[in-house]
Parts: sequence; structure tokens; C-alpha cells
Amino acid sequence: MLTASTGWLLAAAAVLGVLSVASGVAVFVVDSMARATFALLGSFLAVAAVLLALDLAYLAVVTALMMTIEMAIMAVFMIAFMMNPAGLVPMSMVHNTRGSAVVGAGAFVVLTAGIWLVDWPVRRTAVPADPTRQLGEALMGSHMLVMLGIGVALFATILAGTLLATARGRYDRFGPDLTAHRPADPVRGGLAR
Amino acid sequence: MGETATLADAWGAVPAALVVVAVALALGWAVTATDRAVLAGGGPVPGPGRDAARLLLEQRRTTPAPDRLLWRLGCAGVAVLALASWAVVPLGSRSLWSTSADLVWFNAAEAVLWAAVWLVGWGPNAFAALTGGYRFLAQGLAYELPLMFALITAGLAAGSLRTTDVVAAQAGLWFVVTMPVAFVVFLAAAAAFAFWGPFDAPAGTDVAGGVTSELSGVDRLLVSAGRAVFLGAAAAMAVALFLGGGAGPWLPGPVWQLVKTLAVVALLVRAGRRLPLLRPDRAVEVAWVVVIPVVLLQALVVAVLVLAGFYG
Amino acid sequence: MDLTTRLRAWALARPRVLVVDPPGSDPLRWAVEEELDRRGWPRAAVPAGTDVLLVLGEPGPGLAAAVDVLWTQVPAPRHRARLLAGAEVAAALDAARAALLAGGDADRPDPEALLGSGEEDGDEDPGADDGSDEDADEPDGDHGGMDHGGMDHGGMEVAGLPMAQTGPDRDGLELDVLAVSLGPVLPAWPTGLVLRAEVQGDVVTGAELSWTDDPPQAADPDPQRLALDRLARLLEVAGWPAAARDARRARDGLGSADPDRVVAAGALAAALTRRVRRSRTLAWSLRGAGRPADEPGEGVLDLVRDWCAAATGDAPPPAGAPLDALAGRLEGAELGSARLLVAARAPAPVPVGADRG
Amino acid sequence: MIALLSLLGLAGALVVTLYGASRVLSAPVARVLPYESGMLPQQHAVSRYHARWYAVTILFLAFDMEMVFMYPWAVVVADMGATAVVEMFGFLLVLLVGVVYVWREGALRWT
Repeated sequence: MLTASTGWLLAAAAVLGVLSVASGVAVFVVDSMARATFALLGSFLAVAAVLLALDLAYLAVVTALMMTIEMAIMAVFMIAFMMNPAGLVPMSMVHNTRGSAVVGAGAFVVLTAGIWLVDWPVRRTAVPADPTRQLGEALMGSHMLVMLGIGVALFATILAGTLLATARGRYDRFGPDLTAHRPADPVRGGLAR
Repeated sequence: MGETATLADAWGAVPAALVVVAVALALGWAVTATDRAVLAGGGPVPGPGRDAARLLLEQRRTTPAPDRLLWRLGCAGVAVLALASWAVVPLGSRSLWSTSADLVWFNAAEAVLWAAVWLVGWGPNAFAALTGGYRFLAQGLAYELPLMFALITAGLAAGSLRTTDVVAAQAGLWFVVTMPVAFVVFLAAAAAFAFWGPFDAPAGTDVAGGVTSELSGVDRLLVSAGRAVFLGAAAAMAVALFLGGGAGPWLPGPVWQLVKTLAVVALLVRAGRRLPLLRPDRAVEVAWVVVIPVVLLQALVVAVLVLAGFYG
Repeated sequence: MDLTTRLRAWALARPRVLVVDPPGSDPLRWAVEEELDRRGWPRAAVPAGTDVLLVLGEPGPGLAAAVDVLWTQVPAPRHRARLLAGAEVAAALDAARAALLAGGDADRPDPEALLGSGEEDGDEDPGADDGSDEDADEPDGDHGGMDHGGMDHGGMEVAGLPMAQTGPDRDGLELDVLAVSLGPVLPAWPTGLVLRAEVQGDVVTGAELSWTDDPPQAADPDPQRLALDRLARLLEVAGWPAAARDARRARDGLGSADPDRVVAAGALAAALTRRVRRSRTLAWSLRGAGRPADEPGEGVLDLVRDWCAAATGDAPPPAGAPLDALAGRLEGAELGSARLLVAARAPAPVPVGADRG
Repeated sequence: MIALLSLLGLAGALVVTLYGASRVLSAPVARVLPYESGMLPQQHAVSRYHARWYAVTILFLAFDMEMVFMYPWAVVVADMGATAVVEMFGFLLVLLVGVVYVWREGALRWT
């Protein structure tokens, strides 16, 4: 069953997996918020590289794309809200080490046990020529409902997130009965209104 | 479209990669030279090659308490990502590397740039650089989705995310005819992620050069070269996605491709330098309320054409 | 070795020049910029991109101190030159390039040493920097910067600098308030003007403006050329380098002895101002910038149009704002808008004592 | 895959070579103060930075998710027919309603 290429693949996946775990650990070791965030990004990129080694190009690349953007935005918030964002003043960034160690070890044991206990399916068909197309067919066919559900969830996220995040809403901008012709904004936007 | 031989298959991986890097650097050189010539308006300008040598001779700098690791990663990252984006740009009818998600790869190389540019701003622990880095992220919020929709529109018409398939699908008609909006948005977004021309706010004069303000020597070389190579890659990609790649009468494909790419570079530079800075706080509202709906409308038009069998 | 020398000569054939122009040296700077444009020597924006640091005229002690600080930030190979009024510009530039190629001058004080002498200065009076005690060339052997003044700031120091203090923010958060200086030497900025600002993110929350030195008694240059120069500066800040270049060209042409060039420059100025006035993109980008919400008008955009009128000689240049009034308007402005406001209101230097009194 | 690794390897080698060349050709790294237009810096710049545009990020992140669906969708439109187009643009329409809401709330302006 093991061919030369799967041997290489296993080796690559193992190295990248270790890299991913190591940069995951680095998140909790470094003092700087920037370093912690980008260590986490490094971990995600290693996972993306594992996917790429498995020939799942679309999933790999989209993982790298989304995670980088998200980590860049996360860095903005981490640095805005955390004390000492550059880690220049030495201070510990971890709390409740014992509790989290227990939770972490427990999760590790459960997941590892899961990997060995689950009866993984064996591929019966040939490798598809184009996994991206297969994904599209699944999304537009059997998993359409999932996509629509996610659409509504994203819509709700946009509404709720904006509602919570903005201090000034439409009533502040257009007046109590929303009749103002131009919004009263301290800073103008790009549209003439 | 099935089996597409890549450049690596044809020439061997390392020679093909060497050729791609050489093309990428040459086009980056051309972009910089054009840009400087247009900016100087006829006067003499220092050539990019000479400037690169100057920067290699120049001392590097470091500031008190910088984040040296991240700073270095950011500078190197800009250059490496620019070259990495060339992996899927077709030269002739083949690209160096071909997967079922080429367009997403190009998009991802540019997305990882978010991190790299921000790190270049964060690294030196200096106010102007930091402000520039944050401006880049703010700008990214405006251009990222339009860019993505423009890429998707081209992939939609070709029914494939493989760049070589997209080129092949334009045998009958260049995509720019049916998707002019996507073409323009793609080029504008490219200027934005290379923070060049009217999207120069992250390195603007008003923040004394922003992310580049603390860079000297080889650090500055890597970041400026990376920006130029990215712009060149975007021009080459625009040719492949919208202008039929190497298609054209009389001349061989690669020549046509080169001619078209240089024409796109000239057009982009001329058009970009005619405009003042589009301030990111203004651009973001327009991007969301105008540009995204318009690009989506473009995608809808193309989708209907696809259903009608227009693209064969 | 010879190869390296030749490589240096080739690479540094068009060095980047950071021009420091003390108030009152406008005509000299114009001559220098014209010569630089003619040779295709780029102008540097920041010390990091500088080969030659060219100081024009006689800077006062405050500006001279700033130049010393800038000089410590210029990477080698570097050369520092002075150019006095009336000197031959082309010869001075040639000499500067020759000196740059000859090399030398690698001494540089430690950042900590600089901070050690500078801190007291900053604490005394943020408005005026007499600078006499922060001479960058003479670190005075004062390497005690690391352990100096740690308690004064009520915070911990790392590498000789304290961390930013927190302050209330307009969203009701407690985020850092960072003290930064804009000026005296900043691209497209009136040299010698110092904005001591407090910023949260890129929003100026506190602003204090002052001049580094007493102004010289300089003759007023031609108002139209001055207007073109200010317009060029404003367009530079607005991120329109091609238009700024045209403004500079028109300015240089108007000063020429050749009547044909003067006529051409007039036409260029007219064409440029028409382009600037009619630019919808510029209007879109600047409209309302730097204007309080309750004030009519278009803020900086109106001023751009005023400068355009002055640049064609149809109107006198708009008056500069008093520093205190300008500083008041900078508070609450985003950094880019603040820069535009300063460039558009182009305050004229007044005696150091006068604007604080 | 080998092709990609070669390209990345070459790019990395180029960067290392440039750093090496710079090390040989230029003076050792200069320790300098950060540029503050000629004044001495007063504080470390890396601080808790207030990004004015934080409200846009929420909209962006949510909208961004849909690219996960849209790229594969683009590939299969021709095969799946009109339903795929209707479904995807229905999905986008819902999100665009969200954009309009956010716009009205003023979150696209950086207050």
C-alpha cells in the first residue's frame, strides 16, 4: 500500500504537522501580541501546506488566504486591547496554567483516541481529477442547505456584530425619525450623501 | 480541459522556476522604469538596476527595541510572495505550476501580503511605519473582495480556476469584451495591493513614506522590488485572464503576450499617475456600496452568458 | 577592490538628496530642486532613503539640532553638505557626490546616548527646543541613557524610551496615547515647524505647534512662484506627485531669465491649476477634509482652489493661520487631514516668543 | 508540487543572496533612532493602536466567508445550470442587504 510517493507525503505531513504544533506552542510562549498572532498564523500556514501536500489545492490555498486575513485583523484587535502589545515590558501572558494544562491534555487524549478508534473509510473510487469541481458540485447539490444556512448565519453575524460594535447608529446619523437628508458624521465617507 | 502540461513538466522544475523568476524580475524592472519615467515627465531618472545596486551598497538600519524577527520576515515576505504569485501566471500557454485552484493561489499570495506589509510597518517600532502598516490593512478591507470577485468572474466564464484553462477559453473572444468591469477592478485592486499610485496611502508622503520610512539598504530593496514584481505579475495576469493571453495574429504567442503585458503596464502606470491619492477612509465606503455590487452585477451577467452557452 | 569602487561610482551616480531648507531659504531651495530635477537626482523623503543631506542657508540652533539627529539616521554611504545662499548650486552638488563616493564618516552615536541627552530637553518645554544640549556629533560620553530618568515618566523604560501612556478615547476605551513629533524636517512640510502631537491610532488628539527658531529677515519671494511652490507641497501631501512635479516646473520656469520659458511656465501653471480645479477625484478625496462638522465650506478643498488662483497670479496667496488656531483645528483630525491642513494653511514663521505669548 | 517548491526555494535563495551581498558590500547595520522628523522619539511607537475602521472588519470577515463557496461555484455553473446561479446570487443578495444595513448604521465611515 505504501508507495514511494506516499512515503514522502507522510514525511512532509509529519514535518509540517510538527511545525504547526510548534508554532502553536509558540503562541503561548512569546510575550508580544504581534508575535503570538503571527505564530498562530504560522501554525495555520503549516496546516495549509499539509493540505497542499495531500493535493487538496483549493482547500489548502483558501485556508492560507482566509487565515492570513483573519490573523491580520486579529492582530489589530489584539494590539488594540491587550496591555503591552509589543512585549517590551516583560510580563507573563498566561493565566490559569494548571487548569488549561488539564483541559489541553484531556482534549489531546480524546482526539488522539478518536483518531485510532474511528473506523476511517477507505477510498474506493479513483482520485478525482479536479477536487475543486467536486467541492462545487457538493456545495451546489447535496449540501445546498448548508450553504443557505451559513448565508443566514453570516447575515445575522453582520447585523449583530455591527450593532454591537458601532457606538453611533442610524438614529444618531439621520435623526430620531430617520428624516435627515445628510447623515451627521464627524468624518465624511466616500459617497456624497 | 484535462491534462495541461506545466512549464515544469516541459523544462524541468528548476530551469522553469529560474525562467519564471527572471521574467518576474524583468517585468518588475520594466514596471519601475515606466513608473519613474512617467513620474519624471521626460526628465532623467535613476534606472531601477542602478538603484538596486545603490541599495545593496547601503547600510541597513535598526531602531531601539524593534521586532527584528517579524520585521525581517515582513521584508523578505513581500519579495517572496511577489515571486510566488508568478507560479500560476501563464508564460505562453503554460504556467510553472498548475492546480485546480490557480486563481485562488494568486489571490492567496496577495492576501498573505496583508501580513507581510503590516509586519514591515510593525517591525521598526516607529510611528510613521506603524501608521502605514495599519493603513494597508484598512485599504485591504476595501479592495480584497472586489479583487476576488474579478478573479471569480474570469474563472466563471472559463468554468475553471486554472489560469491556462482561462487563457484557452478566450480562443474565440477575449474576456475583456464581456467583463470590462472585472478587468478594470482587477487592475485597480492590483495597484491597491502593491500600494502604488492612487492607492499609495500606506507609503504616502503624508506619513513620510509610511511602511518604507525606516527601510534602508537591502530591506528597502526587497520591499520595493516586491511591490514592482507584484504589479508586473498583476499586469501579466490581467493579460492572461482578460486579454486572451498569447492570442493574436501573425506574431508568436509569447511575443503577443509580452506586447500586451507591456501595454497593460503602460496603461496602468499612465492612468494611475493621473490620479491623486484615493484616501482609504473614502475608498472603503465606495468599495462596499458601489464597487462590490457592480462587480457582482458583472459576475451575474457573465453567469447568465455562461448559462446561455455564450462561452462555448 | 577596484571593482567595488567602480560599482559604487556607478550605483551612486544619482544620489538621493534630503534637502533641509530653513525658513526664508525658499529661493535657494527652488534653485536646488531645479538642478536636482535637471540631473534626475531624486529627492529623499526620510533619512533612511538619503545619500546626501544638504542643508541650505543658516539654520537656527533648533533646526540645526534636528539636522544633527537626522544625520545620525542616514545610512552609509552618506555625506552631509552645506549650501549657502549665493553659492554655485551645480558645483556644490558635484562636490557632494564626489565626497559621497570618497566615503568615510562612519561615526554614529548610540541611540541611547542621544536619548539620554534629549529627554531633559523634552521634559523642560515641549514647545521650544533650543537644542544646544543635544548635539549629535558629541555624545559627551553620556552613555547613561539607559538608567536615566526612569522614574520621571512614571513608567518603565525599555531601550531608553518609556512606553506610551493610556488615555480615554472617543469610543470610551482606554487605549494608548502616543506622543509624536511631526516636523521640523518632514517631506512636504514647512521646515522648522514642529507639531507636538498626541495620537490615538492615526487620530491627532492633542496638538501644539511651534517654530524651532526665530525667523530670519528674508526678502519676500515672488508671490506667484511662492504660490506654485505651496501648491506643489499641497499636491504632494494629497498624493498627486505628477501634478506636484508640474507645479514645481512652472515655479522654476517663472524664475527663469529666458522669456520663452517664462511664457511656457505661465501656460503650464494655467493648465495645471485647471486640471487641479477640475479634478473630480481630488475633490472627492479632499472634500470636507480638515473641516469641523459644523463649519460650512469644503475645508482643505477650498484652500486648494485658493492656492490655484494664487498660482496663476489671479489672487494673492491665502493667508497663513495663526499657530494656535491651526493647532486647535488639528485636534480630532486624522493624520492625513492634519497634514493637508498644515500644507494648505502654510503658516509663515513668526518669532518664537510671539506665538506662545 | 516540485515546481512550486523550486520557485519558493529560488525566491528564498534570492533573498538570502541579497542579504549576503549586502553584508559583503555595505557597512555593518547602523543602530539609529526611529525617524520622527528630526526630533527625538518620546515613547515606543508600538502601542495599543486605535484602528478607526474596526467596524468594517466585522462586515468584511463575514462577507469574506462566502468566497469559500464562490470559487468552487464558479467552476460548476455551466454544469449545474440556472439553479446554481439563482442560489448563489440569492445568497449574495442576503449579504448585500447586510451591507446596506451596515452602511446605514454608518459603520463604513471611520468615526
